[in-house]
Amino acid sequence: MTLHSVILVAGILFITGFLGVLLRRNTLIVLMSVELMLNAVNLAFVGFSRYNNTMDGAVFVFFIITVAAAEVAVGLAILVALFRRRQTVMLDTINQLKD
Amino acid sequence: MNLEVFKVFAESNIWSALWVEIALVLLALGLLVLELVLPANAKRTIPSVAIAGQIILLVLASIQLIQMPDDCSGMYFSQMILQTPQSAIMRIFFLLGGIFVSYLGTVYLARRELPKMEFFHIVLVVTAAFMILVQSHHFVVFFVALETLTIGFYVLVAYCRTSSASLEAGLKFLILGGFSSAMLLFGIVLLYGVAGNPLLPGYSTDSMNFSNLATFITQNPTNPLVLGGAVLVLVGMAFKIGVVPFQIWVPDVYQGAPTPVTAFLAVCSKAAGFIVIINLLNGPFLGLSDVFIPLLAVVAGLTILFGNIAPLSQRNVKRVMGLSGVAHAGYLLAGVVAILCGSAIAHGAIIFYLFTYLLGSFAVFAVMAHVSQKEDEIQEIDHYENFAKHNPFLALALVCGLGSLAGIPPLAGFIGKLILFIAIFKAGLYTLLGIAILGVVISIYYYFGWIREAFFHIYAIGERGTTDDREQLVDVLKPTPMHALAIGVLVTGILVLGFYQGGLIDRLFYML
Amino acid sequence: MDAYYSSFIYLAVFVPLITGLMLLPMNTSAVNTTRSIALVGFVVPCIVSIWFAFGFYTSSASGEVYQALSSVDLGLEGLLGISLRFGLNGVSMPMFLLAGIVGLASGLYAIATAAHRLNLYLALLLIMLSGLMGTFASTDIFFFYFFHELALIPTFIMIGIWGGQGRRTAAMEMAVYLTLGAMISLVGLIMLYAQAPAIKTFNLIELKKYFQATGGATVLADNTFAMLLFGFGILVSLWPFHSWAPRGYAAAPSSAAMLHAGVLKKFGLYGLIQIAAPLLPIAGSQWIEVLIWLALGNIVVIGFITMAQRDLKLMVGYSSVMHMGYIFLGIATLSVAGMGGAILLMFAHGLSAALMFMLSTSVYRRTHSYDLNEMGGLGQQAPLLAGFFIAATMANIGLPGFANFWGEFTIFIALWNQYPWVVVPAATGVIISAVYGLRAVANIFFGEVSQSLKDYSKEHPITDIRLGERVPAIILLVALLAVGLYPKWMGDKLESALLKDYAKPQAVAPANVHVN
Amino acid sequence: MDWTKVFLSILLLPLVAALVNMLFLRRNGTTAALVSITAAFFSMVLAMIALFKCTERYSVSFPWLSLGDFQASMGIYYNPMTATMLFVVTFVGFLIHVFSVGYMSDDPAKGRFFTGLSIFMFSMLGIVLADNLIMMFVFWELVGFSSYMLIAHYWNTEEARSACKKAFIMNRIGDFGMLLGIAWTYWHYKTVNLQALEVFSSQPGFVIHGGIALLLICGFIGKSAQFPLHTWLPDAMAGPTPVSALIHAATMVAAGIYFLCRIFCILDAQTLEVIVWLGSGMVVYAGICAFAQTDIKKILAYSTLSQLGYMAAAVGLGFPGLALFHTTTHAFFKALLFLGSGSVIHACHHEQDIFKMGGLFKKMPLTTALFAIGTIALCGVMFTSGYFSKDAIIEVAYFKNTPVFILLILGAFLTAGYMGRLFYVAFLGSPKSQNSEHAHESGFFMLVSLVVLAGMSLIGGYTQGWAPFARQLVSGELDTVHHQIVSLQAEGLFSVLGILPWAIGFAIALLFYGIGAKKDALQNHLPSVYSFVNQKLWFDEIYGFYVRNVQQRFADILNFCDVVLVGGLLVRGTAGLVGVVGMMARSLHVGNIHIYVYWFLAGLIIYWSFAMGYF
Repeated sequence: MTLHSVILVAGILFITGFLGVLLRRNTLIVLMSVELMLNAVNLAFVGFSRYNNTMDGAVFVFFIITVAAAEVAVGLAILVALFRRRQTVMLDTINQLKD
Repeated sequence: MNLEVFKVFAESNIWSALWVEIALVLLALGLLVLELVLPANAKRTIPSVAIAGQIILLVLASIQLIQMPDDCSGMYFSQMILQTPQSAIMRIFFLLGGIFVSYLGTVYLARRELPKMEFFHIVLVVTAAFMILVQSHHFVVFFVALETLTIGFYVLVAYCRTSSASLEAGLKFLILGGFSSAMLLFGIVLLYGVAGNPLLPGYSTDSMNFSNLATFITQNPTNPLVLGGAVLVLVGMAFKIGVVPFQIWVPDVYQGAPTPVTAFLAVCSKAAGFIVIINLLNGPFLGLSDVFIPLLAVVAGLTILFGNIAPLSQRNVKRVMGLSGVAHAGYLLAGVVAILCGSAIAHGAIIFYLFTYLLGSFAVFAVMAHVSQKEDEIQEIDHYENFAKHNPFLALALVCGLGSLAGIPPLAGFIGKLILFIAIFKAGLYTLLGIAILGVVISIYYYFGWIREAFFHIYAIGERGTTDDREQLVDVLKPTPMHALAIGVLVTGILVLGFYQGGLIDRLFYML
Repeated sequence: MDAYYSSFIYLAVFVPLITGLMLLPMNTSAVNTTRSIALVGFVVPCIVSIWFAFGFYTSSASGEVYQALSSVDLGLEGLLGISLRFGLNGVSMPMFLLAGIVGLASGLYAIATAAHRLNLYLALLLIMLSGLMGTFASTDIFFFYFFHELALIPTFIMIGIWGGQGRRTAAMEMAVYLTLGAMISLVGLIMLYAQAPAIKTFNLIELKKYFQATGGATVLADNTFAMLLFGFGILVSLWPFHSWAPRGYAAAPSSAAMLHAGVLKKFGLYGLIQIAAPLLPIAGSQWIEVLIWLALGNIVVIGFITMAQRDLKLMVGYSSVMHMGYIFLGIATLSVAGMGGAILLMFAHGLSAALMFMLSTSVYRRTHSYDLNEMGGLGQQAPLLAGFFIAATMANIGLPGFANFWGEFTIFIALWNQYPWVVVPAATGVIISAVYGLRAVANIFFGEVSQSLKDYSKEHPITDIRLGERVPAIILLVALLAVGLYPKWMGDKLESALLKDYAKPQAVAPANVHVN
Repeated sequence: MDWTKVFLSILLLPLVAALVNMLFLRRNGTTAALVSITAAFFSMVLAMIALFKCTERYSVSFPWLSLGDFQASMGIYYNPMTATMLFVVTFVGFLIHVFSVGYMSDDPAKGRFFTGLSIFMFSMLGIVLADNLIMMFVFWELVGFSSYMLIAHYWNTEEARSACKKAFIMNRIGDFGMLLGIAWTYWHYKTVNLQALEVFSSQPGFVIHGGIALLLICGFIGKSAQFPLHTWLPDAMAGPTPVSALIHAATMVAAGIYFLCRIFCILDAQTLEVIVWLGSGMVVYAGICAFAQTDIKKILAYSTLSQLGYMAAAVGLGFPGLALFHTTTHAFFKALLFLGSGSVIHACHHEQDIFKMGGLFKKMPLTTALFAIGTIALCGVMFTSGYFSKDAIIEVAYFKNTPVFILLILGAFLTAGYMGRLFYVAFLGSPKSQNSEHAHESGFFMLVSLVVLAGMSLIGGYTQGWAPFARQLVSGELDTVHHQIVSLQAEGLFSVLGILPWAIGFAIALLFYGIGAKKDALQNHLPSVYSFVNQKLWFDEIYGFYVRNVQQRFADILNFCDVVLVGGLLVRGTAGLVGVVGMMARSLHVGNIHIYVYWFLAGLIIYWSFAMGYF
């Protein structure tokens, strides 16, 4: 595996996540897509870390994983609370705040 | 890597350098403990403890700042933390912000059945994260601090669990924030990867350190990965400070968030964002100035125009404040461009502007917190009809705050704008200055419209017309003595800084 | 001695401010206390300014035209060269005096009115007065601007709260429009500052020395002058940037209109005379042609528009816009005589415009109408008011004996030397202003009592002018006559200051300026 | 004797009186009258002392305003002209003050009236004494103002309301030209001092600038009510009669002539030509117009216009001394006529229509006799003062300009015609109304002034009796005229012409109108001629049309443009446009996260392409 293929996969993952956020209507899936983007970054970090022969990229991955977990936790909590109020998790319907 | 290296690293871990942040976090933890141990009727004191603790820290930090020699920069924690006079000054700034947010929190929570302690806890943690963020000299610390405060903000924005608006704002902020974090991270990883590439000149093994990155980028300014990474980082930060076109989320989130959180977002988050942008653009990305100056100049101009034009017909004051915050971000960004163009005073001007912005914004948000009804997101300008008649003191604070934000002499905001505009002029950004002037003029309309609503209905002169004696539409929370004190401090600060800038100016412009 | 005298300037600037701030938390029912405190705030600047004008200020033989200089660093000196600098010269002295006198007159008038929330009303007026005194006493071009804004903001609020019909829109229009003008002139001032990097100061005296030594025939100087000209022009209602003025004044409560139209509006003109023209004479001469055309617009176009007004207050407002044209023409000469005439006319117009605004409100109180066509015969019930009104009108249309005459006359003479063809349309203004001024007098006071006045006076018996209106009117009239009868005492001080700024040979004016 | 103090006292005494009256005596009319009369009296005494004692030209000047190139001063320039006019103004003024005590006895606003008179005296004396054009202009405007205030004395009447305005504005139009003229003089001749101008003009190589002269005489045209600004004078009769006598007959309107004489040295030939034709045209025009008037004061007003025409013609023909001579005699007899008419009006309870009077010679014989003296003096009957002054002017015209000569003779004829008409209808015959039936002789104050003035009207023309200094003014010119006439051998002609016009005029008037006519014969027999004359060549109509339909329309259109285009479209339109953009910007916040993500995508692409240099 060369660096290029690693980065290519990471890029594809990132774009997949990006498109997921852009196109999916279910908030859960959108959250998952954001996680996918973060994981793409993780992959790239590891790849670069390996290729550059430095450790800090690999260490950074742990921070990202932690942060992503926290983010998802908060996200899900909000989502649950919102679902209780609105009975829906569809993004298109969550537009009370506008104009 | 041998042990010697780690020893050197360990020796740079001077924990006392971070005493304010540590104290803040300890205070936050202390609040948790208090919540557990205090009897139910004594829990009312928790906010006071939070505020008192912060005030003590503010005093101590101020003493440290005053006694600090002019050349006091230092790197700690394996060059991950860079302390400069700027970071010392920003500590004061964030502590002030934390104190006023806590104060606004007491006003806000007084009317609502919501958990009390957690709010102050998170505010303290986020405040500490702000401080770390502006001291960070390495992308790891940078990212961790940034995410700490961002996640804290997700919670705070959605703090009012009973309100679907608050939750919706939290969700929007979370998705968009997560999205932008991902972009920021992708930028970081690109920079990390390319700057650690041993095939390129100026590469470094510690390529996430800002100094090393700066060296590298100066030598490879046209590398597409460098450009792509820098742009992605910039986009991530542009989201935080809300400049065109990443300003679009601002009004929605500001409207839905509880008023104290809106203030926190508007003031501290924006300030931290700008300091980081300055650190980045003036540090690692200095080699890309040729690319970024025109880009940021255009963005700043558009931001000023958008931020001032969009609130013209807006009736919801929280959205008005959000959009006006966008406009202020535009002025500040113009100041950032001025720094890049070599204006000597622009840096100090931005920080001074941030201070005046803090005072003005908090004065307005304080009034808003008192006016806010059960539905916090519905705060219309109409609620301010006859406001001055029934609440002269709050009305005074409102006038001072809005006037300062609008940049009207003799209030602090005017001095801030003046120095900033001189800096922009000296940097030769004439078009940008023209747009900024135009923006100020347009902004008079909505700021003044708000004042008009509060004042103009009430006392018609006996000469013609009749006295308009309508009652106020909404029920305004009367300020307690402590609240009045806080508002008084803000108003005094606005007025004093308008007339006398001595101490702050000296610290700002001779230390930076 | 400067320190001793300058302490009185501080007194004149800050006593109104402090008394104004003291009034803010006053109880609305403590009317008498409110009035006494306010009276102190109005009287002190007036006494100081009169004392300065007569007692202390004599044209100095040593050649130093500024007196009572002082400087206090408020934090920006090291960074930007901004300090609170006060001082007076022959140009600022008349303006300082004007502010003191009109301040006292409008203050007395306001004290006598029965406005709701009198304490707030008087407090705003006092803050305005403080700003005015500060503007004209500042020798720092930043504080010159700063104090102007300090005076400007209360105007909007006063119009908004106590104004008449259309006050909300008028206040808003005025606020936005004048902020535009103020911001443009602020940029102009910053540009001035930036052109003298060697001295890095907002100190006017230093800047004058610097600019006179170095000259400044650059594109930047040219643009600076344009910024100042149009920025100030908006603030002074230079045609066609005037539309805020009549509407704003029509809605303004009388004391605010008196101070704004009388004194505050002179800020821009004063800025041109004291700052823009002496510092940038060459750039100035490039813009003269434009200025002359616009000033003629003020005189002729606005003059005719004034004739078309049927509402007394709009008429007074437009006429105040019209008279700005003469002053601009005086400035356009860039000569000692023209500038001196401009200052004299500014002084005179300040007093007479204030008087006109005050008296038109007095008329309204008695007739409850501003409609000139509906009025008539008021002179029978209120002969003294008629007398004052006629005197004010005569002052306004430049009758000799009132200070206005010397201003206009000097300007015409000075203008003839350089642009004789401009004097012809400009002088038609003396006819135009007579036409509308006398028509107003005739319609309001002369003739038979009109039907609507009869109807109104059945329920509200008409009284002649009261003491609270008489005293301010007399103050203003005496000041007008003092300069009108013997202008030399003011003229000598003016000349000594102007000669220093404008004594250079006229060769700086390019020969290719043709206006006809 | 310190003449500066004397002249200053003459000038300032009335001002002091005016101030005292204005400040303290507004409600105490009788005392106010006393103060004003005292001031006028002492002014007169001092003027007389000066007339006889001060036999040198005298000048003094005080700097008044100095601003760079602009130097204004106030000063006194005393020469024979000044001496004569000082005497005339103070003397006639004093008598009219005395007359007013009687005439205004029942007026509630006496205080205001006497204040006005004193201000007028001050202003007029300022014109007379002025040593430079700027000072003259100052007082020039001030007399305009006092005239305005005095015309507006009966301010509740509609006539006064429009007349005072008209007088002031017409004067202002004249002053407009004068102002330009002064400005031009200032820079062209480098001085506005009258004495300096005289000195310069006598130096060789001095060229008079015609444009300046033409502009300066605008002041004269306005003040002396010459064509085309003459319409204000008849209307000004709305003021009290003493005012008409003092201001609109004897002194103020003559100030225009005085001004021409003062600046005679800088009037060029063409300008003089203009003045001649203006004057002689007015002589005939006003004479004709007088025939259609029924108001006694308006007849006298047109007569004043006509006489001013004579004076103007004299100046235009190059004989300023004669013009001032006629000014002097005219002041006496015209003041007499006006005061006589005032006496009549007062007696007839403010009835001014001559066709409602009649038979007054029985009720008020003394007034009638004095009025008759005034009439014959005006018509230039032999050996009255008018004869000397008017004939001298006609003689000048004879040898200088024949058409003018014919016009002036015609004028003399017309004068006798309308004065005859006035006298026959108003004084002779039988009373034609209640008011005239109950007429009674006037009181002491009024009659004493009339008597004195009648005396002066009779003897004022004998220049041999004048003070020697003042006579210098006329004696030289009279001698010149005499020599010319002698050399042309026209003495015989003039002995006839001295009688013929007025004799024919009186006779025709007698024949045509008859004694004590009840109706206007001209109106009855020749209605078309009457109405033509009554239209006065439509000047009022033309001016009225201009004001209403041209000036006011133009003003309204400009106002409309200002409100709609500048205030509306430009200012509020811009604001509205920004507001619309604001609403559009506001509507971008649709609230949908997907849309916001698209914004982010767009932003990313834009930033990136900017960074890559695609823009």
